[in-house]
Amino acid sequence: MARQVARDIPDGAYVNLGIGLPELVAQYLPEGREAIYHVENGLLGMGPDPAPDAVDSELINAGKKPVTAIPGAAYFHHADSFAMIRGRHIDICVLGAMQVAMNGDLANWSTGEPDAIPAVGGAMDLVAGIRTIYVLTQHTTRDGEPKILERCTYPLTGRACVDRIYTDLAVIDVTSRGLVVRQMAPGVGFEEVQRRTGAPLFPGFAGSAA
Amino acid sequence: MARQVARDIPDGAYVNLGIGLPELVAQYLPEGREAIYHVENGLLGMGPDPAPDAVDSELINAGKKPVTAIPGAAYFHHADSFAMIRGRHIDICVLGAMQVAMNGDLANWSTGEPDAIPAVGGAMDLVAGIRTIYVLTQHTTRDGEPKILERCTYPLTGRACVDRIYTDLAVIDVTSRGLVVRQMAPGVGFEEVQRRTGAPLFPGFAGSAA
Amino acid sequence: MIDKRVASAAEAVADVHDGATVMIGGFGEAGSPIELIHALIDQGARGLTVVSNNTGSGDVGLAALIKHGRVAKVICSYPRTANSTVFPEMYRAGRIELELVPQGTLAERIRAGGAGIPAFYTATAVGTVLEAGKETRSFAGRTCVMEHGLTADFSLVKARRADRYGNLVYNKTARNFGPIMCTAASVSIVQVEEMVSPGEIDPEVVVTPGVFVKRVVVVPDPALESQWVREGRSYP
Amino acid sequence: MIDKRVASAAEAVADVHDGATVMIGGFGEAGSPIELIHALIDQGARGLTVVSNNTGSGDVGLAALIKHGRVAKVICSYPRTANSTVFPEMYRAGRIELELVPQGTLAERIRAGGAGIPAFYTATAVGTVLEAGKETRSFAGRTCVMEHGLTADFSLVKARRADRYGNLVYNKTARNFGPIMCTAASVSIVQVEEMVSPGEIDPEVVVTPGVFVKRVVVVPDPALESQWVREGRSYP
Repeated sequence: MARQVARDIPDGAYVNLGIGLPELVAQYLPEGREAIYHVENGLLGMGPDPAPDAVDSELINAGKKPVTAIPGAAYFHHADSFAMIRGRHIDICVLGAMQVAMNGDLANWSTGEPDAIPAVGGAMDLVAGIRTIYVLTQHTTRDGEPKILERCTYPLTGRACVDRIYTDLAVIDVTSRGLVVRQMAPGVGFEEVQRRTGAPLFPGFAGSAA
Repeated sequence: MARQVARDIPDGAYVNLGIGLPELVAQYLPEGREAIYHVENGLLGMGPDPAPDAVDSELINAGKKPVTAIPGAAYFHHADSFAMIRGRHIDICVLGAMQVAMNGDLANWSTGEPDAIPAVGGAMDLVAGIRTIYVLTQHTTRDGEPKILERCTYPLTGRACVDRIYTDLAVIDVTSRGLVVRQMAPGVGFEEVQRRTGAPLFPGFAGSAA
Repeated sequence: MIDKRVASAAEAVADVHDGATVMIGGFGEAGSPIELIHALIDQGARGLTVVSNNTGSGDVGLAALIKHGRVAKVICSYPRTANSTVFPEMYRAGRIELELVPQGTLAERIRAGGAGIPAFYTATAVGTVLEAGKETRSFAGRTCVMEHGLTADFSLVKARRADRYGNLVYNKTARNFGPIMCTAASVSIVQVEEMVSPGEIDPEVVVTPGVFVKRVVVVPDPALESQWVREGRSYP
Repeated sequence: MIDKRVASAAEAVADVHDGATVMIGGFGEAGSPIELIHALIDQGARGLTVVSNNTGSGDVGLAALIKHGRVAKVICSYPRTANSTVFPEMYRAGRIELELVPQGTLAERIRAGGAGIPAFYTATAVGTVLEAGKETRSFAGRTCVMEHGLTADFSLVKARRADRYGNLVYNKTARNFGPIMCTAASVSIVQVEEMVSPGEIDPEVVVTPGVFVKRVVVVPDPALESQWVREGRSYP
């Protein structure tokens, strides 16, 4: 999945990778392409994971894991960092999701349960400020419930913000005519993807009649 | 006059000096005091005038004259510089004036004549953002007209912003009960100051009965 | 002569009053001014409103300040992290108030407070529960919410190096909220690992100009929050 | 590979279209990207809206761009300076429009534009003629005016040094409007005296991170506007 996302990142893109699965994308960028990774807690130019003996507790990513900085990186404070996000300077954001709706609504910060500790971090800033939002997620919950729905039931992170969804089953575009399946995992058929999705899908992959 | 202003700058103050007469204040700061001079085009810690062979066209003040930077100075961009001003971080501003009204209104940017080229620079930001505004000016115009008036006739820089006026004749405080003369130049009497002022004055200098 | 150094963390926070609003720097432990927070615990001020991105971890630093019942309210973007149990328990027990703010809006509100901007508009949080109760307005067809600048009585910040004027440089991503919090507090208090002479920090590379800093205290070898948590230590 | 270098100033400004909004850095001649402005004169785009603190001096640089009739409107805080005759003449003749903005409001509007803030409130200009036509609103008893963020199609900026990613450092008070103008334009074009390899600019001292820069052109020995004016030169 992460490899699939990486293939869709063009040369020269500025990219913000969310916590969790999306962190894996950087390592799969195809040879010959260069992307610059933005870390919202104040780094442009995140490099590969540090060697165990090169960990610096003051050089971390948004998930608070140690990272490195490439030659040509820059550090800056939080307001400048979010000015990059909110001022539409970052090209692509790859985020995890709890739920995605067929109109591109995203819920990825809270289940809304009464005793949950609400914690939003930078998610709402990312989806409001970055033009291209890719969601990278398992197609269903651990219990097999669909995460892609007609409407989100959890509190939203942002409205109509998701452009494309990458799951273990398929790559799905959010379009004005609905959710369009662009690609499926090896051995997976359209029917199966539809069965495990809580919203209508349209076939739109190469060779289909859509 | 500039010496008089300098005497009223406390140790440790952050001070912005306007173009013209106010620029002279820095050189009269009494021994043993340290003030930090803010230059709104991006320097905190202006030093003495440069030697002729040390002039740098990229190190200038708001009047576009070459200056120097002290050890411990800092450069920054224009938004950060005016954040210092508008966020109330600079303690004292010393400005020139075309007119000052008895309520502290200041006019120092335009005569309002129809063919004048309007040019405001940072004056409105300075008077809106800095708590203590000192005006340093000749008491009257070159034609002998009073500059201290009941009401300004020129377009305002800011309303009720001036705290104290330093002229060649007197030091005058703007107070809730009106203009109070705190001090007069050697050989100058209260009557003379009043005669050359376009608004009522009150005596308030040491030893007066006010 | 201007000299913003104070002798100890205790002296630096001595005048924090009950009910004060205190901004506390850091993103997780990176940039968290742990010695200043511990001095504030010792000092005893109560009923604080704390502005900080997180709520601390384990039983040290910001988590310990909260655990000791000193904090009435937090303004925060992410009040739970790995090893954070203090805030969740207090919050569920209704013993602490939370104002949840998106991280970028939090940063911009602090920056605005320091820059004399009372309010601004942003598209962040539009159409979400965090829009509730806020004015909205459309600009060029885009709905935005109005957000207010944030200021504080004190800020506690960690930096790498200072001079006596209070000019600061930071270390890597520990910079995070420090520079903006210094601008937004009436009294900003900074712990640094090292003092240098004026001029040793090149004027071109100063991150926080001294005008934004009131007090500097040297803590040459600051504690690592994560290490204390691993070791099961608590404060005091 | 990311490489923002372009071969010449002419190439850098080739796509500036008629009617474009162009931010031009500099405070007087300090930071004025004179070679980029001259390339824009050669390029020929007309009907420009120029955002710049001043309007140039003599008959070179920004003043020459205006003199050649390329500028329909300036958004500016101080459109006259010593040796500036071009703008005053055109303005009196009604041949150029002026939007006069207080310098701090101009800077904040550019910063807001770059940071995705469509509008903000400030106390500057309240009670003056520059308040006219603007919404006002009171915050904590203080009247403020609403000001809008400024963005541009292009910005022309001068910096000291860059790497291929577009990371920039500036020289002294020539920094002025450069960093914020880079953030507020769709295409920011920067002339630098020197290119260095990635990493040669310490990540701690980068002033403009490369994400804000689209094109960099090297002008090793830029002209000094004041010297050209003294010598009575004009451009072209």
